[in-house]
Amino acid sequence: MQDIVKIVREKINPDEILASVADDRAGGTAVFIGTTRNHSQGAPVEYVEYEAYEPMAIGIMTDIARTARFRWELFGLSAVHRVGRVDVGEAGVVIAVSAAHRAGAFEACRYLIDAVKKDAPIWKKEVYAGKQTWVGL
Amino acid sequence: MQDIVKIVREKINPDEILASVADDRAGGTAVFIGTTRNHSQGAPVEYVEYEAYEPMAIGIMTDIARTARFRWELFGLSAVHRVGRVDVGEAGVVIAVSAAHRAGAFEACRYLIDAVKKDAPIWKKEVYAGKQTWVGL
Amino acid sequence: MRVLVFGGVREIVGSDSVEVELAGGATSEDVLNALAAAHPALGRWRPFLRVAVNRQYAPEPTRLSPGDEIAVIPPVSGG
Amino acid sequence: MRVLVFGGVREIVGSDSVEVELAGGATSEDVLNALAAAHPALGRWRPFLRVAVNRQYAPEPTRLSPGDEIAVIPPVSGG
Repeated sequence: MQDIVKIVREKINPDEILASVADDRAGGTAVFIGTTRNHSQGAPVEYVEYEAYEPMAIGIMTDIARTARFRWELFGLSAVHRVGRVDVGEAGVVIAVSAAHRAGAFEACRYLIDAVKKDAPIWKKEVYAGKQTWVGL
Repeated sequence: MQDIVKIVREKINPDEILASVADDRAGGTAVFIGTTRNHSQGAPVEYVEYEAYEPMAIGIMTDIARTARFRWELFGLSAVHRVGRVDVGEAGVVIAVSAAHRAGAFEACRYLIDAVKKDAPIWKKEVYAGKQTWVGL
Repeated sequence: MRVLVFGGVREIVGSDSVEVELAGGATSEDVLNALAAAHPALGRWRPFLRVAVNRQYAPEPTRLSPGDEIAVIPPVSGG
Repeated sequence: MRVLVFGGVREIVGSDSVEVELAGGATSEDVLNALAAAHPALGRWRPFLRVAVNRQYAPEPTRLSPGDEIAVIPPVSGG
């Protein structure tokens, strides 16, 4: 099964992502969904806006995915990041992996989201009432 | 938000479970789905059959859920185990939690599935071509 | 006393509950011993069986009271 | 040389790419220095900026070649 790595503008459908990692050999599937919180730094957030350097983000995420698949012998792997406006409660990122057992699935899923957050050239701007902040810069 | 702890006979719908833990305060949602593998101990599995001591299983899972919610300050928590026949690729158990950040979500989800597997009075029989084995006994 | 049984134990016993004769003051351990005596096929599983009293794992031995809900819990394998 | 910029840097610069004058043999570090010189508001971010060359993080300093795709990468915050 191929790794699925995508940057999308539209809402992410977790059901589709789950279906994309289904595999009859798998005993465990772990999923992480990162959603826009209704507050940050003590202030109410209206929405966030993600921006990506898309071709590089896809390249970095593809490398990360390859590493995880090899290290945890994954069956299915899907990593999808959304860009543009993401409202409170909506998913900005969904990562799903299927593996023989739960330990590998959990570890791989955690590794993937940590590595994507650390290295993928994607930026989040939090929009508050009348104020905007790029997280990190 | 109340913990959701259930034992069901019908197919588990992961979308419903995800919706049940959605919370505008949450930044991270972690989900684990345990599925029937097409082989075990080197032999092809046809399906598995789960049996539960239901009132006790609900009691134990409720205690585990309460512990996790308190320890990781969870917003949403859903733990659903299926009983009866579960075919290859279908989910026998789904655990989902939402938390402020990803670390808590991952740790709580892992704790929950580990504790359910260790303590909930639920039994799995693997059915192979012409052979059946209760896992553990 | 009526004892609930599950999984592999249920299949060996051939029913989802069994009547076990116990003297007054019997404990959870007596339940397992009586069951193993009545069903020799359970012998090798005896060390792995636990007893739940009123839907809670009972430290062994636990003194039983009339009206208690007693269950024999083979090694669990959910999840 | 044309340099792609993103996020907070893009907003400070006011465009998603900028033309940066570089001498022959320039490096990724020269890109950051030239950009910071042209946009003083970037000064305090300078230590946190990285350069990507051809869509890969470039160890600093990396010698640039004509035709390279150069991008300035502010601290990332995806996920």
